[in-house]
Amino acid sequence: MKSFDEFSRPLDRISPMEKPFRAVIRNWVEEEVMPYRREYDEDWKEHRFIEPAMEKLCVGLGIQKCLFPKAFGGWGLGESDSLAALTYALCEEMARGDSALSLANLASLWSLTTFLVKPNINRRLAKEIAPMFCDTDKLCICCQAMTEPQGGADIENMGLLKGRTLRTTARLEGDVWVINGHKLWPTNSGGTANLFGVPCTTNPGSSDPDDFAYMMVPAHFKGVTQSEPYHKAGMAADKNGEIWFDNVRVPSWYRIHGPGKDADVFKQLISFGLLGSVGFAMGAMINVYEILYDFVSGNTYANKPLKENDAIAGVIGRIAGDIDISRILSYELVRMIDSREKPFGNPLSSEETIAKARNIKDFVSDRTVENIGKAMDVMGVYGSDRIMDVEKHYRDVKMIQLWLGGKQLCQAEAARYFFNCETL
Amino acid sequence: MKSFDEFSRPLDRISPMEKPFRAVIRNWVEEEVMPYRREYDEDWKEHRFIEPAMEKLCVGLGIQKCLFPKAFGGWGLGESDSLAALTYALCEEMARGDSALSLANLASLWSLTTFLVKPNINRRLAKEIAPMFCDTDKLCICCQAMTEPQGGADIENMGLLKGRTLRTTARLEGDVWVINGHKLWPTNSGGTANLFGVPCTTNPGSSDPDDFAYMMVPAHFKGVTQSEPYHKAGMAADKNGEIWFDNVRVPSWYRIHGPGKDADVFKQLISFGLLGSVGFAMGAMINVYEILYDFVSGNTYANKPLKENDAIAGVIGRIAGDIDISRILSYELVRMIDSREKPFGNPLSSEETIAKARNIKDFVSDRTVENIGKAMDVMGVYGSDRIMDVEKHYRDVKMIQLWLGGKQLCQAEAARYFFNCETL
Amino acid sequence: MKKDINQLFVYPKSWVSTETKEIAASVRQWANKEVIAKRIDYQEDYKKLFSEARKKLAFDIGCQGLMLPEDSGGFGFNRLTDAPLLISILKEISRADAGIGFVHALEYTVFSIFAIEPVMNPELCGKLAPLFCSKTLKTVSLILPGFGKKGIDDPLFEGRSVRARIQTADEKCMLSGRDLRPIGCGADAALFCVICSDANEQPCVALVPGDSAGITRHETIRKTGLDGCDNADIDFENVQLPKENVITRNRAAYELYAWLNLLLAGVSVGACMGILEIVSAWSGKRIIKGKNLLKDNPLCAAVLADVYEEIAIAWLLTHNLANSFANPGEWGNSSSPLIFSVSQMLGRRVQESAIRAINRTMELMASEGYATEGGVEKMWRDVKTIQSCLCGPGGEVPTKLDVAKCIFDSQTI
Amino acid sequence: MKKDINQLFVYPKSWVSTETKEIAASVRQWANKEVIAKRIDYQEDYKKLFSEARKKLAFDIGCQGLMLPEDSGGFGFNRLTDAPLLISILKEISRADAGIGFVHALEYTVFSIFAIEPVMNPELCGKLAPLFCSKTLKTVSLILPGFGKKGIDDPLFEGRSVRARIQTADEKCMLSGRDLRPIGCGADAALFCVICSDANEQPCVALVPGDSAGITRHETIRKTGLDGCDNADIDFENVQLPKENVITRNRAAYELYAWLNLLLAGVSVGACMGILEIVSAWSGKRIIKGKNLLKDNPLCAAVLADVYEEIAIAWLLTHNLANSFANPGEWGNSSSPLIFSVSQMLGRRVQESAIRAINRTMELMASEGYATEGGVEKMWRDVKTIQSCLCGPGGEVPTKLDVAKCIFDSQTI
Repeated sequence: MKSFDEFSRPLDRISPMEKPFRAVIRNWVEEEVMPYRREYDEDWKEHRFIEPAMEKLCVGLGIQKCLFPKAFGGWGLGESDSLAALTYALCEEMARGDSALSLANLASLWSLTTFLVKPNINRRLAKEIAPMFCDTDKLCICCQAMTEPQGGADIENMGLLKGRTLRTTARLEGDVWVINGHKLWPTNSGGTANLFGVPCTTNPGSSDPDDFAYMMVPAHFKGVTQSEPYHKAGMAADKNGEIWFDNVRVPSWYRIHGPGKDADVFKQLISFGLLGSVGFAMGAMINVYEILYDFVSGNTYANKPLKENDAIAGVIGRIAGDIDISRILSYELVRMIDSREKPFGNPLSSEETIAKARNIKDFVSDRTVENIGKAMDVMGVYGSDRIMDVEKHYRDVKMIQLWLGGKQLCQAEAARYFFNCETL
Repeated sequence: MKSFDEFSRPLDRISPMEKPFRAVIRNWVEEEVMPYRREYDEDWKEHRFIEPAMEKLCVGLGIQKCLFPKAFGGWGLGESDSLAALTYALCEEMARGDSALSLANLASLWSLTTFLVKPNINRRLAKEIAPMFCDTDKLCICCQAMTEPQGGADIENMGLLKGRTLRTTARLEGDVWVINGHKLWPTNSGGTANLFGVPCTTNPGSSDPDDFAYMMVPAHFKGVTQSEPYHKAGMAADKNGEIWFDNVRVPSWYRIHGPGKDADVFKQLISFGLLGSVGFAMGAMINVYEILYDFVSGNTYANKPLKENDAIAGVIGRIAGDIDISRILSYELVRMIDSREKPFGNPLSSEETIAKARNIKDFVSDRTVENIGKAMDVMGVYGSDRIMDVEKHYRDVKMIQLWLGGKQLCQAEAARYFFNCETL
Repeated sequence: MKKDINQLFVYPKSWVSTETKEIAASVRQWANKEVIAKRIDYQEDYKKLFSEARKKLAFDIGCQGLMLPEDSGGFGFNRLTDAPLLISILKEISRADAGIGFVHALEYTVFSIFAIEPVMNPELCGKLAPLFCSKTLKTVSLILPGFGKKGIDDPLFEGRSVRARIQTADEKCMLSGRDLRPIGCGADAALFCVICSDANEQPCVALVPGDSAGITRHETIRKTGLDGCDNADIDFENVQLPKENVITRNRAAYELYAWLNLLLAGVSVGACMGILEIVSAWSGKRIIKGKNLLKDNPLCAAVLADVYEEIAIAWLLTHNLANSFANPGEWGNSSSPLIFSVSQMLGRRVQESAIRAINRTMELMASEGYATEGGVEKMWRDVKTIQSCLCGPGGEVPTKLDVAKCIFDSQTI
Repeated sequence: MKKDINQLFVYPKSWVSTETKEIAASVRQWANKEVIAKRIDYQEDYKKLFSEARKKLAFDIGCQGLMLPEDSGGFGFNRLTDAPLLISILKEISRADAGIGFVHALEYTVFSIFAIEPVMNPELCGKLAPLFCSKTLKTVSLILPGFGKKGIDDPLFEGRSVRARIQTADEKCMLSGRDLRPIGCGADAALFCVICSDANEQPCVALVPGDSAGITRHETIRKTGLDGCDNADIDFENVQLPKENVITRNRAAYELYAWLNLLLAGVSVGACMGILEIVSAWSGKRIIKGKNLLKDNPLCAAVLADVYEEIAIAWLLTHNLANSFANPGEWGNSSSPLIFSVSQMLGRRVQESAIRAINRTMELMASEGYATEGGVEKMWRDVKTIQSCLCGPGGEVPTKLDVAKCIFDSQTI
């Protein structure tokens, strides 16, 4: 194999934009991330290294405007047939350098997909929000404020719980929604976000999809408070904290679509989240492969390069093999999402799409955690050394496995679909 | 999920022939295999139930002529762009009923691919052999007589050993090849085959590809002897035994192509063998899913259907999830093979194709063995009961994992490609 | 294999007494002579030679009735401290034929709840022992709770459906139940041991002589392995039993699970010892890549190490579990919730290790592992059959939920 | 957790003496008071509180120098029969902080080859013990053979490159080696223990006081876990050593591997005990699906059972291994090829189980498992660091090849 670019990809259906797009991002990674990423761990609170890198990407390269319609100063990616493919490529290339950075970037776009991606484009809201992202030379970050203190992943379990456990409320007063609630742990909280996407309920305890509402809430609005970020095992470029909404008043058209459709669009978010997840995992695995390649070529056991020992080759061959398999699966997820509007596609909110997407994410993140751990072991006493850049990925990718409802929810959703379970 | 047909398939690129083709085979499975398959185990030596089923498929439905050019009475599948896709569908549908039957059928076609599949069609030989398969109302079976008593999988390890360990020899005497050697264990030996495809060497001990030769040898030729079949753990519809070639004389044009090309085409055989393997594995897994679905719906733990217990749902959800993942990977292998002649394809004998194909086969067969074993456990005391039809698949699929060089060779080939190992 | 296989495993040697070693040695002689030396014939005429080998083991060595009290005509290995002896013997038997080991494991499991100190019941022993102290081959069948049918509410034993019912009137009990699937030997059992529920839906254990009126044995089941052990579904239709044949002792049903897991662990470890000998010999002869012995190739050597590792872990866990039965004061009682949970947990791990060891062996031996003549595939089928039997409804889940209840106080699961 | 965690595991209680229990109990008090009760502060001001806690443990309880002979000023737990005591203590320490456990595990490992009966070397003890019997915190660093560089032919110790060399002339030895990576504590070790090769390329073990001339310590390594244990690469440039500091006893290097695997098993099992307490408490409070406690959901309960299972197996294997060290007559000597291989095999299994247990815990606790304040992620990082350190070049492969050599007589691997 000549380079990691030979890991399987469906070359016959990749958009011609993908190659130059990857090249730009890869270049940014080499220049802005690789030289500094070993300092990220200590930078978790300040983001002295992290923020400038992010700014060069989002403002300098313009990534923060990518989803907005061209009419409002964006790139119009929300209307592209290759949205998922390019998003995936972006996630993977970024995560090769740092998965948390990739996460922070995707999470910022994530909430915006609710009203910027066809067939769910809300042009009035797009026009209202666009200037924050497109007409600026400042970094502008969005945060999908989903999880609540009680119940963790319950909010993602729309299939069963249908929003019933939501405690963040929205009350309509004339032309204004009044929002109250408490959110925990979302990516890009902890003081980073300029804008929040907030799932809430207009009727607490209800499981009627019409009572589910999704609001866009600018961070500078009165009544919005953010905590300091938490300290974590890794993923330093992603700040997580608490957010309180205390009688926050937003214009009524900041609700992204309205009764029924909000819930449907929210389910679609899950698919995008899963797509990002496999992208991050793949990027990390690919970088680990690069490092491992050099390591097993230059270091020896029994005075032969590690890779020339049949038994060690068996171990690393399995690692590389799993990467190839995961790549194939990840692109299948890309295909599922990009074909949502096409003859052989399914709606993103369909049971089939969500179950299969969760299944792929569960699988890929498991393989990632397992294989990066194994790569550390192959490197023995050097495995845990930050200078090798593998242990950092090990600490980062664990989080991928845990979020969006984690393994248990993935398993439950798969079982529900494949076996038509009724009470899970 | 409405039926097992919803397991992932790239619907957008499936040939329109696939649907009716699958329907025909599925119908044959329901009528000719399902009612009798529980008797196959005792039928391993006689094939009293097995042979009639095979005859209905191969002669009745005409499968035995599928690869031959239309000009010689065949279907011309060897020239189709969807050869791999249709072959895969055939293997999968058959293996849903019985993987050994599917194996026996594929193995018969397998050796024929060496001279009937584009771009390697040998029309002279095709014309010579065609009547045996196309112009007959009798079952005609081919056997790829590969493995030799010493060294087992060494013969498949072309990447390293390059035919050096072959002991079956071919000596040219005028217009006739004289073949001597001893082969062990090939599918459709043990008295079944009417025709053998025989890898041999024209220069024992040489690793020059020009010295590798592949001969077609009719079973009724003088000097060909077959042993009785062996008794095995499963796979009763596939007979395995020993074959001796004692000064067997075949016309010189029974060598499929000639120096160099024989070796190259032989490497391509591996890819077809791997394709069949994942097809058999998938067919077995899909049938186990069907059975398991009914079992976990009708039987209870704590007075609730098994599938409604969250923990059991986690287990069976993972089984179904792995099936979906394996299906995606299997179709990737289909794509690799069917795109061999196309802009984004690679030659079947390339390192990349072989390594990636082996990797997929290794993965899918591992998941199959593991998951069918797990399905047996879910069924507890009923798991080992032949009447449930799961344990039969368990015994059968183990063989898939072991053949074609088994796990170790798959791992070594993957390592060799992904890490550019030089001495494995 | 050049080395004595017993020397290849680490475990506290003092756990195995000299007496145990002597008996185990004579079982090994039997195994080598009656089965292993005749392996090809044994495979080809299995039913006949299986039965002949069983007879020699049962009567010449005395393995049938081994753990019945001496005054009932047994050999008197009926103390808790004999648990290591029982697994040592089962290992040696199963090294040659796991099917024969399985038959005895079921026998010893069932006797454990009424023939062993301190729960020894002289009356029951007096009644049931003669069956097994005669010179005829006898089997015992065990019917555990298990699957229920959708729509039917059964009494439950730790989540498992108890589908046999016992009714008591005066001094008589009546046992009923349909389509019950035993763990094994249903087709020819001289004694059935059935976990059933009483009028209060409490579990109790019924011991049912195989010739009792009202027992219907369905057709013999064709199955994956344990070829010599004929199983069949059973109907009990108002089978009358003397009251003493129903053990209502608190937690007797739990003990059955614990003992069954221990003893079948011994069987599967024994099968693996046989496997280890086969693969060891084979890898020292087989040449790969045209020049090296298989055992001298690093990738194959690593697989061999895997095989050993799984067996060694299984061996160690099995001996630990046996030691716990022998020393309830040290470890906890075999009927305690902890030992009930842990014996299932360790029992499952042993079966998993055994299956993994055999699977890895087959991966190395390829067709030779899969062909009957290699001797591996039978062990593979036997151990898989045992593993599935030990699983409850839903596979490993019930044993895990038992652990969660015991360790984490999980409720309502 | 409501129950006493020690009551949740099955193992032969007699393997742990009353004396051991008493010492373990005082270590547990230390752990609860000095670390667990202060967990949030401890996390936030780690370096300082780590050092304070270490001091109390080392001097108030006496864990530093614990296994040095009494006449050298130690506590005299220097018999082989003290192996169970050592792991019991390491478990209790590591339940609170695996980093502190790790420091002591390295110390005890190194002492095992010259301070323990029957290989006790009074001269060496007399020289080196005072370092550890003072009231200053001291660490020991261990340098094992490992990776070689492509193109360089090193002397090998069971396939691993030995990159430190010892030259002997008269009564002096000279140690050399560059860029050597210790298992831990290289940055501040008061004593280095180095496996090196002599003029005949035979392995021997050098004990090097940290203040010897010719030692260069590179920059402190930033690493995954074991935050308090500062490691650094080491150069030895003609470091002069008295001859008695070089142990040439046959197989001393093998013993080091065996002890290291045993004692680090104790550390990781201890960390898992801490994990079990955390996840048990958490799952008894956390509500899911808007109504049930997490522990009462079958899927989560099954994960909890997994966590317990892995820990219980690790616990059992560790105690078995400790027992084998304590009873070499029963199990085989710790320097024998079998115990060398098996201790690495069991050591690896324990680390695998520990990592799996913590991984499963994190899957259940999600962000709470990943955030520093939850207390789980530190254990996860610590145990992973230990696991990788124990792996040889190429991960699990060297230990597997060691097993294949010992069990299957594999050659040339």
